[in-house]
Amino acid sequence: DTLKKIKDSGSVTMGVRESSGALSYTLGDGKYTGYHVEICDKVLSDVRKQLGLSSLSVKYQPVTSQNRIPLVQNGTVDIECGSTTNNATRQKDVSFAVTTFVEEVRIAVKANSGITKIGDLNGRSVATTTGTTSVQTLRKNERATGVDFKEVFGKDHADSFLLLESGRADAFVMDGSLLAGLIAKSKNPADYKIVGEVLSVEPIAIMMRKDDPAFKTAVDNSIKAMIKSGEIAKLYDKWLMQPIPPANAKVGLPMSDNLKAALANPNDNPAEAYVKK
Amino acid sequence: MSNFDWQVFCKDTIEGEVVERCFGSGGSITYLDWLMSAWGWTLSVALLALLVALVVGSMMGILRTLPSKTWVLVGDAWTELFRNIPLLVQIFLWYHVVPALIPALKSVPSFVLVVLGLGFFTSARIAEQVRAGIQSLPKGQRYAGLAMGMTLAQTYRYVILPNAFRVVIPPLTSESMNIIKNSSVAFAVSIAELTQFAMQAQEETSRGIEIYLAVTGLYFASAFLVNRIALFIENRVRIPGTSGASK
Amino acid sequence: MIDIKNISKWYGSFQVLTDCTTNIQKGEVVVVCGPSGSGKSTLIKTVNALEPFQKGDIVVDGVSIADPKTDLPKLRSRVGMVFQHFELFPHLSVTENLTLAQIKVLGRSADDAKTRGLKMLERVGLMAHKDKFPGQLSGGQQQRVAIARALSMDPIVMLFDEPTSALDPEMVGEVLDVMVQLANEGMTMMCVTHEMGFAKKVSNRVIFMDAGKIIEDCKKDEFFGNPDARSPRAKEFLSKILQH
Amino acid sequence: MIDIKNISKWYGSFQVLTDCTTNIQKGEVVVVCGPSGSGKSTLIKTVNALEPFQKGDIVVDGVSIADPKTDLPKLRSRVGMVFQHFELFPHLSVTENLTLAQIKVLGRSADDAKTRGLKMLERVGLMAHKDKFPGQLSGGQQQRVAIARALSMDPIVMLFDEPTSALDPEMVGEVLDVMVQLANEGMTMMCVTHEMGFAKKVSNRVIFMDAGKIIEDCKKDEFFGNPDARSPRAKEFLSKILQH
Amino acid sequence: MSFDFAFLTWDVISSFVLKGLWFSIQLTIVATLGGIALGTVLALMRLSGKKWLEVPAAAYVNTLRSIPLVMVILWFFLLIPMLTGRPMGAELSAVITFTVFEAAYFSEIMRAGIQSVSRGQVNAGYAMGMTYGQTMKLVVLPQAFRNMLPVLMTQTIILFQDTSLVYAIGAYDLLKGFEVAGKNFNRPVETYVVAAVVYFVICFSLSMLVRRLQKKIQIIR
Ligand SMILES: Nc1ncnc2c1ncn2[C@@H]1O[C@H](COP(=O)(O)OP(=O)(O)OP(=O)(O)O)[C@@H](O)[C@H]1O
Ligand SMILES: Nc1ncnc2c1ncn2[C@@H]1O[C@H](COP(=O)(O)OP(=O)(O)OP(=O)(O)O)[C@@H](O)[C@H]1O
Ligand SMILES: [Mg+2]
Ligand SMILES: [Mg+2]
Repeated sequence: DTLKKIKDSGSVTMGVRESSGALSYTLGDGKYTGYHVEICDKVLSDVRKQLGLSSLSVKYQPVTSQNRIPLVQNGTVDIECGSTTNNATRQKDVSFAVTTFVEEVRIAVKANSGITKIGDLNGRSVATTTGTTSVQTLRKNERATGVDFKEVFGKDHADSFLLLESGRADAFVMDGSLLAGLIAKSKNPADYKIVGEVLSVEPIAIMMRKDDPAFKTAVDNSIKAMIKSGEIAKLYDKWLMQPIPPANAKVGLPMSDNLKAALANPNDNPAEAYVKK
Repeated sequence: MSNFDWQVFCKDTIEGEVVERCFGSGGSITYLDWLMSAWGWTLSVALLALLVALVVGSMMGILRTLPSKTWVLVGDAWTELFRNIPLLVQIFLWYHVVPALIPALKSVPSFVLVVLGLGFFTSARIAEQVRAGIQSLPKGQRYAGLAMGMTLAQTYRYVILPNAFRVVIPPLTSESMNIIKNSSVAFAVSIAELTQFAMQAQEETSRGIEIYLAVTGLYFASAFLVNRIALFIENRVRIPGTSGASK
Repeated sequence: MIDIKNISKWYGSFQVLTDCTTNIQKGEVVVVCGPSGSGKSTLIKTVNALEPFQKGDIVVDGVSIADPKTDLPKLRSRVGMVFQHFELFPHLSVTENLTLAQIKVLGRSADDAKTRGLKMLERVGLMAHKDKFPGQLSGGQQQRVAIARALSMDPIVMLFDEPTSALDPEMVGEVLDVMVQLANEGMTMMCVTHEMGFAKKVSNRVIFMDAGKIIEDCKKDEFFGNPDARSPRAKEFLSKILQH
Repeated sequence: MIDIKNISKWYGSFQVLTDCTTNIQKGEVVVVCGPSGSGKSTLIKTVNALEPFQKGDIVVDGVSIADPKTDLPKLRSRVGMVFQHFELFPHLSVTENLTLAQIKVLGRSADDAKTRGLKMLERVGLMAHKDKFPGQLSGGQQQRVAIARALSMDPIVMLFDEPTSALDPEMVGEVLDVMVQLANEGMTMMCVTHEMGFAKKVSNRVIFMDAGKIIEDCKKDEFFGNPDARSPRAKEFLSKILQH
Repeated sequence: MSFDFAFLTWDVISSFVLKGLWFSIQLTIVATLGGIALGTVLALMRLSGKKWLEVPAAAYVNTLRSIPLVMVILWFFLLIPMLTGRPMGAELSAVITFTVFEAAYFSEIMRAGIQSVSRGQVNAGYAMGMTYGQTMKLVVLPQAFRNMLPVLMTQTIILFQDTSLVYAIGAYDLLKGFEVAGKNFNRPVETYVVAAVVYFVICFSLSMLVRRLQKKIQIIR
């Protein structure tokens, strides 16, 4: 199991993302940082104390949305600190720590486009990113509301945003934090705004191997302690409200009610549990 | 973990429920439907791009063998430009940068752009093969054509090209197989082809292994198909009395 | 018929031909010989403008080659040429090889071209092979087809560039036979060849080249009959090639 | 020295050699001739086991080639061979060409090999070119280096496969001169060649092949001096190749 | 749309791009050398005339040449650890995959190279008493290698461009360096333009080098 592996080897591999908004990203030169990365750093130092190790070397393994689950499964990555949605399908393969972030899928549009809700998208083109759950969300919404729009897929978020920026798409549907981050870093943040209803709500959590209750407990306990001490709230403010490197732009996304609820009552419920609310 | 779940292809793409007979009906589609349509996109992109590549590549390759320095330069420049930048970057430039400079291109569908982008990229390689093929012919053949009073154009048309064409079939076969594989970059510009399917479907279903197996299998089958067709053509045009290239 | 006037040619800074002058009358058979690299092939190719030259002029049947207004393809269509490596078109059958240029260049009908081509094929004794492809023929047979192909264009002069040097020794004879016959019928011919037997038998004149220059240009009898009057280079060459 | 006993060889169903038998004594010079494709090259290559055969046996200096226990590389190292296209190693200098096999096969020291190699190079008159690469030499020079290379292995017999047929006519002489000298010094030689002058001058015996069979195998004087006693096929061949 | 290259300071380039460039170069060199070595073995197997060597080598080459490199990369990355039970880093995995994959292409080139050496050269080696191994090592392969050097180099340029496909497993190459910089500053267009220029300069210089080589080789021959 993971705790034993960490103890024996004195090292642990953290899965990180090159570019997942403020949650997990690289500063170049092999340095990774972000809201979830910092939470994980703290969690791992708690784990180190628990195991009685004097030092613990943390290896960063960049992962992509395609390979993160297999990598956790096959043991390459011990703890994934990116921006992975906790859902029921995935829970069959991996397990998640208590929810540390709640993502609300929203719509970003050009400020002068006049679009304010999903209904306005009828006959327009909507961008989203290949390999994300937003594609499914969009598809479900299209079916449910009868709104007919054209989907264009970017190969990554920057690409999708570029579709919006260059006018190839009229809207960009994606996780709110990512949208806020992209807008903040864009050449003219005032040109864009996030509008409309929340299309879906997804708990984002730190991911670990399945069937390793000892490790999960250690991680969960560490996070719960941080929630209690208010440290999580501080980190949230640091990463999502204040200017962050490298561009020193503010994401500026206040904590949502959903996240507040999740922190008030720490749990690892999958996304399906949020739909019903 | 190695127990496969092939049922995944029979699932509806919205509800995630297994559908009877695996093909969706009444507007709903299954992953199998989607996979097939993705294959169709892959083949369409690849084949159209191949057409562009063959036409442009042959032209550029021929230019590079002409006696005129100017034409050689044009051919050389084209080849160097398009083969020294990674395909993915070229596609990106076609989609995002070129339209920014030439606004008229903004309304061109991404399918057309990717066909052109992939086609031009491959044309550089084909130009290289065609040039090598023409230059591999004995110089005497060109002299023989001219000595009979044919113009340079006639000599190319009736003597050099028919021979060079046969010489370059094997390398062109590999390029054709490459173009199928390279068509995977089309996902970068929102074409719902196999790679995009693989990335999206494995995200939605978490059955990466099955999805990748199926997609790899289809790529393999497509490349194999192209290979067979090329072999068939090669045998059809084989000249009696020559041993042919496949020795 | 062919008037070569002070031709000089350079490849970059390397001079291949230096001030070559000679003249071939209608009905004459002229043999060109000389060591390898002496410029024989280059000289004969300038005659139908396959190789451009920088200085001098060549007038073929009254048409100047150096004149930029000259229609070179048309001029070439009237000059037959046979190459060392035959250069039949490998993707065309023998008959197609014979008719292609007649149709495309002379504008003859397919039927006329075929009649004419097969007549020439008959003449070189290869009627039986008319539907084969070049790759299916022996070297000697290919070279005879190549001669027939050139003849079917009704040339006013025939150029040969070492027509037998790529052949097996036993096939040399069959090609030389055809050439001897042509010469005897009065065809004007310019032949680069080392077959001194052929030169002795049918040529009127022998030109000897070395290092891009025409060193000897004299009547056959003079060339072979009076070796002592020859330049040292020519004498040495002749001794080498006639020795064994 | 070389005893060829009832050799037959097939390529698939096509029989290249049919029941060939002959015998070469020490010091003998044997010329093999015949039309193209008659199996001359194949026959000579069977002698140093470059071409396997299906029936019969060849005994070279007491060693049977057909015997599976024979160390073929060792046998080949004692038989010198010269090819139509020289086959010098283009990536090695002349000296390296001469020493490579001496060092790697015979295990000689680099110094010994060089001494021996250069001695042979001297003999073919090319000492001045020892540091050049094959591509920088003329065909005749390359072939002479190839002969020196074979000689530097101290062969007990030399095989030649059309050594002059890829050469410009004026270079044929220099190679034949070396071969004549070798023959006069008593080297055992088997030569495929169409140079009838050479055959007349130095050979002891002439073998004539056609369609994979040895048709004539007789003393030189008998072969050239008594054409009427020859088979029709040999007569025809001789007439073709001596005609011009 | 306006371009804004201001964010691309030397600091950004050195921290985002150089690491990727270094990895791409390393990967290219290792995979080229390894691929040529393995490819040569495969080529010799295919030309051995022995069915039990020919068939597996041909199957290997044809299979790998029919599958997109991205898929091969993914398969190796995901499957090898499952088979060996030991995880493997993205970089190591990329090196192994590229070597194994490029070997298929290099083997085709080496096969053509070996066939470009005339049968007569092989016979000459044998006739001097060399064994098969000596003939290959001393006569055929040096020439095959020389004849094919330009083609090998061209394939290496392609390989250098293809290193960008390691994005699929999260390894960090030159293009990835540009992309990440572009994303974290949200300036994808500008970074792609710069990437195109950088790739062009590197690959074009290499292909000029190939031409020089080609001319040199032609003179030696
Ligand atoms: N394209 C070229 N570029 C540079 N030099 C050339 C070119 N073609 C021929 N030469 C050189 O010009 C000289 C004359 O060549 P040419 O082919 O006319 O000789 P040749 O007398 O026909 O010789 P051979 O008997 O070998 O056919 C040679 O030294 C040759 O190397
Ligand atoms: N590898 C092969 N496979 C099949 N047939 C072959 C092969 N090599 C040679 N042959 C055939 O064997 C016959 C004899 O060939 P060989 O090379 O011994 O003839 P040769 O007398 O040396 O002719 P040449 O004078 O042209 O060199 C020819 O008909 C040839 O086509
Ligand atoms: Mg010549
Ligand atoms: Mg032979």
